[in-house]
Amino acid sequence: MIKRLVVLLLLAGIGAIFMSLLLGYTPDNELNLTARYYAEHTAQDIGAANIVTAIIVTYRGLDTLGEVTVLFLTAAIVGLVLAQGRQQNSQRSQRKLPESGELLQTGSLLLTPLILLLGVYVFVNGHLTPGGGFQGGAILASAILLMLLTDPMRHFSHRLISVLESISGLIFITIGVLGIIYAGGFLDNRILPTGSLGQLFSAGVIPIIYSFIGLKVGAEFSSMLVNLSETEGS
Amino acid sequence: MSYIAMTTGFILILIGFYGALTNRNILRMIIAFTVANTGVNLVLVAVGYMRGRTAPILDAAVPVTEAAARIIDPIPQALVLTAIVIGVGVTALMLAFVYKLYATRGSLDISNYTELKW
Amino acid sequence: MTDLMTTMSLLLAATTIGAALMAIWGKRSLPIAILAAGLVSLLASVQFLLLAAPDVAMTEAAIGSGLTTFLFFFVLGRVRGGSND
Amino acid sequence: MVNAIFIIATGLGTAFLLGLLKDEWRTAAYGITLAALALMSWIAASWVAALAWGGAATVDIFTAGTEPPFAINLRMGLPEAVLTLLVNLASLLAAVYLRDTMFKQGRRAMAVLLIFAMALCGIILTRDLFNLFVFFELTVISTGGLILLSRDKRALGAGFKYLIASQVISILLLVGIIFSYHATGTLNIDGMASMSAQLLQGGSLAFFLMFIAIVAELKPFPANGWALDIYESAHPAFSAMLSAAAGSAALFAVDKLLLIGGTQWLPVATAIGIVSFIGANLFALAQNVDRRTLGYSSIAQIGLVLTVLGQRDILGDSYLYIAGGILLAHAISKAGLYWLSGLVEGRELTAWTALRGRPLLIFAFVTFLALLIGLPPFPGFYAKWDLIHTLAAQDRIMLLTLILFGALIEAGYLFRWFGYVIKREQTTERVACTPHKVAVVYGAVIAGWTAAYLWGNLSPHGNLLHTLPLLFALGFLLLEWLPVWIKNTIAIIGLVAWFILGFPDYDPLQLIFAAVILIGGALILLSSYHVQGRRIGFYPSAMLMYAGLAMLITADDSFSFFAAWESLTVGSYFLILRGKHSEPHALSYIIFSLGGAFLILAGFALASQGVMDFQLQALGQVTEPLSAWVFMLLAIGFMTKTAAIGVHIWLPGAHAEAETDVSPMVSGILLKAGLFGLFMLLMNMGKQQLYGIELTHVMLWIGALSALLGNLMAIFQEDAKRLLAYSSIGQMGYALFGLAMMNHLGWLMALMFVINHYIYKSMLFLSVGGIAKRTGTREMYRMGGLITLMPLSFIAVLIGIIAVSGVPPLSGFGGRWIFYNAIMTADHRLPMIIIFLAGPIAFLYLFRLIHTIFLGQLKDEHRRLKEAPFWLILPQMIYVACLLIFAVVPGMALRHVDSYLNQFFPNHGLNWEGLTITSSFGYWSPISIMLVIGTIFATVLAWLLFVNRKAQKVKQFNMVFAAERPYRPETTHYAWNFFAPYRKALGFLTQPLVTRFWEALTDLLHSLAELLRRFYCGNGQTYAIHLLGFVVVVYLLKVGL
Amino acid sequence: MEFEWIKIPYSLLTLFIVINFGLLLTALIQKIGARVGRRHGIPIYQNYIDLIKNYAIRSSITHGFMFYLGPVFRLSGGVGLLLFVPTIYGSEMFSNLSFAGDLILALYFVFFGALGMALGAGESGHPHAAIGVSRGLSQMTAAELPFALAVFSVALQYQTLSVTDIVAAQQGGVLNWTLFTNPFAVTAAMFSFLGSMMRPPFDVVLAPQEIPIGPPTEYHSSYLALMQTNRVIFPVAKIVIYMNLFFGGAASWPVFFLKVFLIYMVSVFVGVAFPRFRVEQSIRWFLIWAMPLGILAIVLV
Repeated sequence: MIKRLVVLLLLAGIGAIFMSLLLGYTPDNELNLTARYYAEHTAQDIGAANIVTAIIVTYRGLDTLGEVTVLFLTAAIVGLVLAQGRQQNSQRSQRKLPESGELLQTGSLLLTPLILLLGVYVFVNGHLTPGGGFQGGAILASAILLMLLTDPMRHFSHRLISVLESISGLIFITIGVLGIIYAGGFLDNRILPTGSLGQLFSAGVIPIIYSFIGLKVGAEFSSMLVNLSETEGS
Repeated sequence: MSYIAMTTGFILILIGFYGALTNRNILRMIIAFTVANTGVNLVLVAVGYMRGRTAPILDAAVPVTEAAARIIDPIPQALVLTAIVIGVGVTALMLAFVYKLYATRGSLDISNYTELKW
Repeated sequence: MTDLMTTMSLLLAATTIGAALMAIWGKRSLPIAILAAGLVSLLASVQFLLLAAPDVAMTEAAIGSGLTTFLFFFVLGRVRGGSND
Repeated sequence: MVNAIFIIATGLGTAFLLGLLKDEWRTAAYGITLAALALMSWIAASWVAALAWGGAATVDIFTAGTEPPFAINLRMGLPEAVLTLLVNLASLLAAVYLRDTMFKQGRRAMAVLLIFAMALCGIILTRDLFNLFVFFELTVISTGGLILLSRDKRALGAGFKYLIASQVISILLLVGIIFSYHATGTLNIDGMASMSAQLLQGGSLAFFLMFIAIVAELKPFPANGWALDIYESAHPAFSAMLSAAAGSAALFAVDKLLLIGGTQWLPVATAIGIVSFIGANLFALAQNVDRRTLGYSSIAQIGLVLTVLGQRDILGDSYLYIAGGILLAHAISKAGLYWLSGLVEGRELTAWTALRGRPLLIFAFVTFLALLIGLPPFPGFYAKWDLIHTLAAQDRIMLLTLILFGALIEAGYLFRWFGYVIKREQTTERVACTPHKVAVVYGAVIAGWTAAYLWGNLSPHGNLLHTLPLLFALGFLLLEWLPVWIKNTIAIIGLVAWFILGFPDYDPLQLIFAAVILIGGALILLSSYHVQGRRIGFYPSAMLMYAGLAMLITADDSFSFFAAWESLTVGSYFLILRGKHSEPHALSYIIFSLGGAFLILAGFALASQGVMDFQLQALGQVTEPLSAWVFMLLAIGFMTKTAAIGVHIWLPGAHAEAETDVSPMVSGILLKAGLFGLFMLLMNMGKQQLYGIELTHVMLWIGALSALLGNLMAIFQEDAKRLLAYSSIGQMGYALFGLAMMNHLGWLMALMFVINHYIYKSMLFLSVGGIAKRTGTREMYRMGGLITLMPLSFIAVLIGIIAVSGVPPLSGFGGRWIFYNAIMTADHRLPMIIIFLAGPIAFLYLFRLIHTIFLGQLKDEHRRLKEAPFWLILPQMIYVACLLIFAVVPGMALRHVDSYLNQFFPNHGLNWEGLTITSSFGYWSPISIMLVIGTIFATVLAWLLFVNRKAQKVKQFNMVFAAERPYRPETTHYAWNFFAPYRKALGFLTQPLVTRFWEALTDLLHSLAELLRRFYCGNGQTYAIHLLGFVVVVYLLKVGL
Repeated sequence: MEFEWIKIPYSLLTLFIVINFGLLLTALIQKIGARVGRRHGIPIYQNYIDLIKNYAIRSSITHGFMFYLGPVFRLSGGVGLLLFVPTIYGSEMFSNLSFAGDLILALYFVFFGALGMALGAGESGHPHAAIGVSRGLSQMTAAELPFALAVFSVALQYQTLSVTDIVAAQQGGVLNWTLFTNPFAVTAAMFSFLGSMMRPPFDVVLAPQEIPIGPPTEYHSSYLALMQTNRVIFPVAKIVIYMNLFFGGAASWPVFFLKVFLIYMVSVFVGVAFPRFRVEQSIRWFLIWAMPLGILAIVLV
C-alpha cells in the first residue's frame, strides 16, 4: 500500500512536470525553420511527395538506419534467447498439434498472397502516399503470421529470412555509402535522378531504400514471430 | 485538438507508469509500458499538429508552392514513426526476457528476481 | 475544427484512457489486458488520423496494435501454466 | 582520413553481413567481426593521430547531402576521436576476450556486439538530438542482448531491470526532445545551443527532461540499482564495455546537452556528479563482491567526470585535459579490472588472492588500481591536480573538499582490496589463464601506461615518466627476474650515483636530507643482501619510494613536490605491505598518507590561486588570511607523515609489521619526508596566525604531546618493533617541537634529529629485526639473555639506546644539549614542560628494550641461536661507528647547517671554536666529555677486570634465589608488563582515544554504507521508482534553486 | 674555560675530599638516625671498615663482562657528576672539569649511573634485580622530573646554563639565593631530592626488607665496594648541584660541608617521619605534588 502511495506521489510530481509542459505549450502558427525548409525544398531536392518519407529516408536517414538496426538487433537477440531455450526443448516441439480448420487453411492460402501484395504496394509507394517500408514490412510479416496461425508446425527457412534481412540491410548501407561517393553525403538519395514529383520512379533512391527497408522489416518481424512460435511453453 | 491529444498522451504515460510501477507481474509491466509508449507517441504527434492544416503529403490538394502554408510540421511524425518501431523492438526484447526468465525460474513476479542486491 | 470534431475527439480520448486503465488494472486477466493495450494503440491511431498524421496512424495500427499484440499472445502462450501473477 | 561515418557503416554493414553467413561458419564470422572492429578502431585512431598531431581540424560530416540542421550531421573532433577510439578498442579487446563465448553463441552475438560498439560511436559522433535517442536505444537493446552472454543466471533478471529503467528513461527523453524541438524549431544540438535562451525560458522543463534522462543513462547514484546488478552479473567483458565504453559515451552525450543547457545547468550536473561520486564510493566500502565493487566504483568515477563537466565554466582550456584524463583512466582501469575478474574464479574480493602466483597479473592489478585512484604518473593524477587547482582558484572549496573526501574513500576500499589480494590466505582456486584473455588484460595495461605517457607529455608540468629516478624505479620491473644480490647492487649503486650527481647542487639542508636518504638508504640496503631468491616486488617499491624521496628534496615547484610526495607514499605502501601481518596496518598507512597528501594538494591549490607553475618559494607570498589556511593544510599533511599525535595510529603497526630491512627504511628515512616538508613550509611561510592563534604554537603543542604520549606508549609495548615504532612517534615529536620553535637552535636540533634518528632508529630496527628473525618472535618477554649469543646485536642496541636516550657521551646528548639551549629561547613554557616530561620516560622503554632482550635468563629454546646474519650486522656496525664519530665531532655536519640557518635566524647561533661549542646560554665540549668519561670508565673497569681476573664465569641462573637455585631458570626472567607500577600510575594517559576516534569514524562510515545500501533492494520495479523519484527530486531541487 | 693539565690533580683532590666527607657524613647520619631511635648505632668510622673490607674481598664467580658494567657505570656516573660541576664557587682549583659541559651535561649525567646499573643488574639474571630496576627506573623518571623542571626554571631565571654563572648570580646575601628568588622551583627540586636520595619513603626500590636489596642483589665483594663508593659520592655530588643552583653555592670548604650536611638532613628528617610508598604511589606523589610546583616555577619565571 505504501508503495502505491509513493508511486502516486511520484507520479503527481511527474504529472506536475507534464502539466506545466502542457500549459506552457502554444501551437505554432507558422512552420518553424526546419519544417519550412522541408516543405519548400523536399520537392526539388528529394522529389518525394510524402514529406514524412523524405525525412525518414533521406534527411533523417541515419535515424532510420538505426531504427532498422533496432529491429535487426531485437530479432537477433530474440533468436539468441530462444535458440538457447530451443536446444533443450527440441524433442518436445515435435509433438503433434491438432490441425486447424479447413476454412482457415483455405482462407489463409487465399489471403496470404494478397496481403503480401498489399505490403509490397505500401512500401513501394512510400514516397508518394502514406505508408512505407515499416508499414509495408509489418504487413508482410502479418502474412507470415497468418500462415503461422493456420499451421503452427509449418517450418520456415530461418536461413532465407536471415539472408533476406542481411541483404536488405547491406543494400541499405551500400546505397548510403554510394551517397558519399556519388552525391553529397551518406544516404544522399540523389545518386539517382529525382524524377518528377508524384511518379513511382522518382525521388531518387527512396523507393529502393524503402523497399529494402520493407523487406528487411518484414523479414525481421517474421523472424521474431517464427522464432517465438517455434518455442515451446514450459 | 492538439491539446486533447496531448492531454490524453500525458495521461496515458502516467497510467502506464502507474501500471508499470505497481503491478508485480512482469508481463503486465510490459503491457503498461506499451500504453505509456503509445501515450508518448500521441504527445509527439500532438506537438507537431497545427490547426487547419493537412498532412505533409504533396499532391494535387497541396501544391509545392503552397506547401509551407498548408501542411503541418512533418518532423514529429517522422520521429514518431521511428519511436514506434523502437518501442516495438524494446517490447519484443522484454518479452523475450520474460520468456527466458519464466523458463529459468517459473515465475512472473518481479519481486522474485531480487537475488542481486545491495 | 467543428464542435463535432472536438466532441468526437474528446470521446475518443475518454475511450482511450478507459482502455488504458483496463490494460493496467491488475484484476483483469492477462489476455484482456493485452487486448486492451492493443485497443489503446488502435484508438491512438485513430487520433493520429485526426491529427493529420496518416503515416503514423498506419504504423501504429500495423505495428503498435497489430504485431505487438500478437507478440504478447505468443509469449503469453509460452509462459502460461506456471503461476499467473 | 577516412570519413568517420565509415565507423558506423562498417559496424552496421558487418553486423548485417554476418547474417549471410551460415550459422556454422563461426570462425569466419568471428574473424570478420574482429576485422570490422579493428577497422573501426583504425579509423578512429587515424583521426586521433590527425587531430592531435597532424594539425587536422574538427570535421562536420553531413548526411543526405543537406546542411544541418535540416539533416543529421556528425562531428569528428579530438574528443570524439579519442572516445571513439576508446570505444572501438574496448570492443575489439572485449571481442577477443569473449572468443569462446562468441563461438558458442554464434554470429548473432557477434552482430549484437558490433552494433553495441557502433551505437556508442553514434552517440559520440552525432550532433542530432533524436539521433542521439536512437543510438541510445540501440545501446539499450544491445545491452539487453549482451547481458545474455553471461553464464550467470542472475544476469537475466538484471537485464530485465535494466530494460524497465531504460523504458522510463526513453519515455522521458522523448517527451523532452519533442518539447525542446517545439521550443527551438530544430533537433540539431548546435542549433539548439544557439537558441538555448528560447528553450530555457519558462522553467526549461523540456530541457530538464532530456537532461535528466541522459544523466540517468550515466547510472547516477542513487537511481542506479539496475546498473549495479548488471555490473555484478554480466559477463566481465561486457561489464568492462559497459563501464568503460558506454559510460564514456553517455558522458559525452551529457557534455553535448550541457552545451544547450549552458551555465545554468552546470551546477545541477555538478551536484548529481558529486553525490554519485561520494555515495557510490561510500557504498562500495561495505561491498565484498568484486564486480559489484567495481560497479560502484564505475558509478563513482563517472560521477566524478560529471562533476568535472559541471565545472566547465571555470576549467577553460584544460577542460578536455582534465575530464579526459579522469575518464580515460577510469575506462582503461575499469575495463582492465573487469577483464581480470574474468580470470578469477571466486566472486569475493578475497578470491583475487588467486592472482598472487602471477606477478605480471599482480602488476596489471596494481596498474589498474593506480590508474583508478589517480596516482602518479597516470592521467588521473595530472587531471586531479589541475582540477583541484582550478577549483581552489575559483573558491569552490566545498566541492574541492567533497571530491577529495570521495577520492579518499575510494582509495580506501581499493587499497583494502589490494591488501586482501597480497596478504589474505590464498584460496585453492587457480587463475583461469587462457592466453587470449590474459593478452587482453595486458593490452589494457599497455594502454594505461601509454595514456600515462601521453598525459604526462601534455601536462604543462612536465612528464613524470621523463624523470630519471622514477624511470630507475620502474626499470626494476624489468629486472625482476634477476636474483636479489644483483638487483640490490644495482639499487645501491643507483642511490649513491644519484647522490653524487646531485651533490654539487644541494644546499646544506638538502645535503643533509640527501645524505640520509640516499647514502642512508644505500646503507640500509646492504642489509637486504641477506635475502635469498628474487624477492619479487621489493625493488620496484623500494626504489619508487627512494625516487620519490630523492625528487622531493630537489623539487622546486609544487607539482613536482607533490608528485614526489605521492610516489614515495605509494612506494612505501607497497613496501610496508610486504610484511607478514601488515595488511591492516599498510591500509591505515596509505589512507592516512593519502589523506595527508590530499590536504597538501588542497594547500598547494589554495596557495597557487590558479598559477600553474607554482614555485615553492612563492608560498611566502601568499597573503592573509589565506596563508594561514594554506599553512594549516600543508602542516597537517606533513604531520601525517611524521605521525604527529592524532594522526599517528598508522605508524606502530606499519613500522612494526614491516620486513626486517623495510622497518629501518620506513622509520629511519621515510619519516624524514614529513620533516623535510615541514622545513620547506616553515622556511617559506614562517609564522602564521589563524583567528589570533599562532599556528606554530599549536605545532609546538602537537610536538610536545607526540613526544610525551609516544614515549609513554612505547614503555608499555611487549613487541620490540612496536616499541621502537612508538619511540619514533616520540622522536618525531621532538623534531616537530624543535621546528615549531622557529628559532635557530630549534631548527638545528630538528636537523640533528634528522641525522641521529636515522642512524639509531635504523640500527635498532635492524638489530631487533635480526633478533626477531632468529628467535621467531617479536615479543620481548619471550626473549632474554641473548647477550652472549648475539653480542654484536647487543652492542648495536646498547650504543643505540645510549644515543637515543641522550645520555652523554654519545651523539644523542648533542641533540639534547642543543634542544635545551633552544627551549631557553622559546616563548611558550607549557609545551616545553610537556616535552620535559617526555624526556625521562625514554629511559624506561630503552632500558626495557635492552634488558628484556639481552639480559636476564636465556630461554631454553634459544640456547642454540646464532648471531644475526652478517648482512644485517654489517650496517649496524657501520652505524655504531657513525654514532661514535658523530659523538666526538658533531661539527662535521652541523657547522655548515648552523651557518646555513643563519640566513633564516641570525640570532642565537652556535659558536664553534676549538673543541667547545658555545651557545648564548651554555657550552659543550664533546671531546672533553668523551675523554673524561672514557678515562673514569676505563679506570674503574680495568680495576674490576684486574681484581676478578681469576673469577670463574658462571651461568646466569647460578644465583641466590630465595635460598634456592631456580627450578626453571627462564621463568625467572622478569620481563612481561615490565613497568607495571608506571602503568598503574600513568596508564590512563595511554588510553587509545585517538585510535578509538578513528575506529569510530571508519565504523560509522562502514555501518552507514552497510545500512544505506539496503536501499538497493533488488526489485526492478523499486529501481524504477527510485529513478522516477530521482527525477522528481532533482526537479524539485532545481526549481527550488 | 679551557682545559689545563693541572685540573686533573685538582679534580682528584676534590674527589678525595668528597669521598672522605661522604663516608663520614653517611655514617654520621646513620648514627643520628639510630640515636633518634634510641639505638646505639654504628661507629663513625664504620664505613671505612666496610669499604676497605669489601675492596679486599675477591669474588670467585662472575656473570661476565656485562655484569661488570653495573658498578662501573655507577661509579663513573657518580664521579663524573661530581667532576662536571664546580664544587667551590670562585675557586679555580675546585672548578673541576666543568669546562666540558654545562648544567645539561650534569642533568643527563644523573641518569648515566642508573642506566648502567640497571644494565649490569639485569645481566645478573636475578629476577629481583630486574624487579628492582623496573621499580627504580619508574620512580626515578618521575622523581627527576620536578628537578629537571626546577633546574630549567632556574636556568630561565638567570638566562644561562652555566653552573658557575648561576652561582655567581646568587652572591651578595642570603636573599639572593634561588631559595628566595624562586621558591617554587626550590620546593619542587627538594621534593625531587627526597625521591633521588633512596631514603624512605622512596626506598622501596632497594627494598631492604622485601627482596634482597633490589638491583645490587648479585653484587658483592669488590663490586659492592665500588657501589658503596658511589653511594657516598653520588649523594654529595647531587647535593652540590642543589647547593649551587638553589642555595647560593659554597665559596669555601666549611660552607660546603655545612650546606651539604643540612641539605642531606632534609631527606633524613622526612625519611624518619614517613612510611614507605609503593612505586606507583610515589610516582603519583611526584606527579601530584612536585610536578605542579615545577610547572608553576617555569611558568612564573
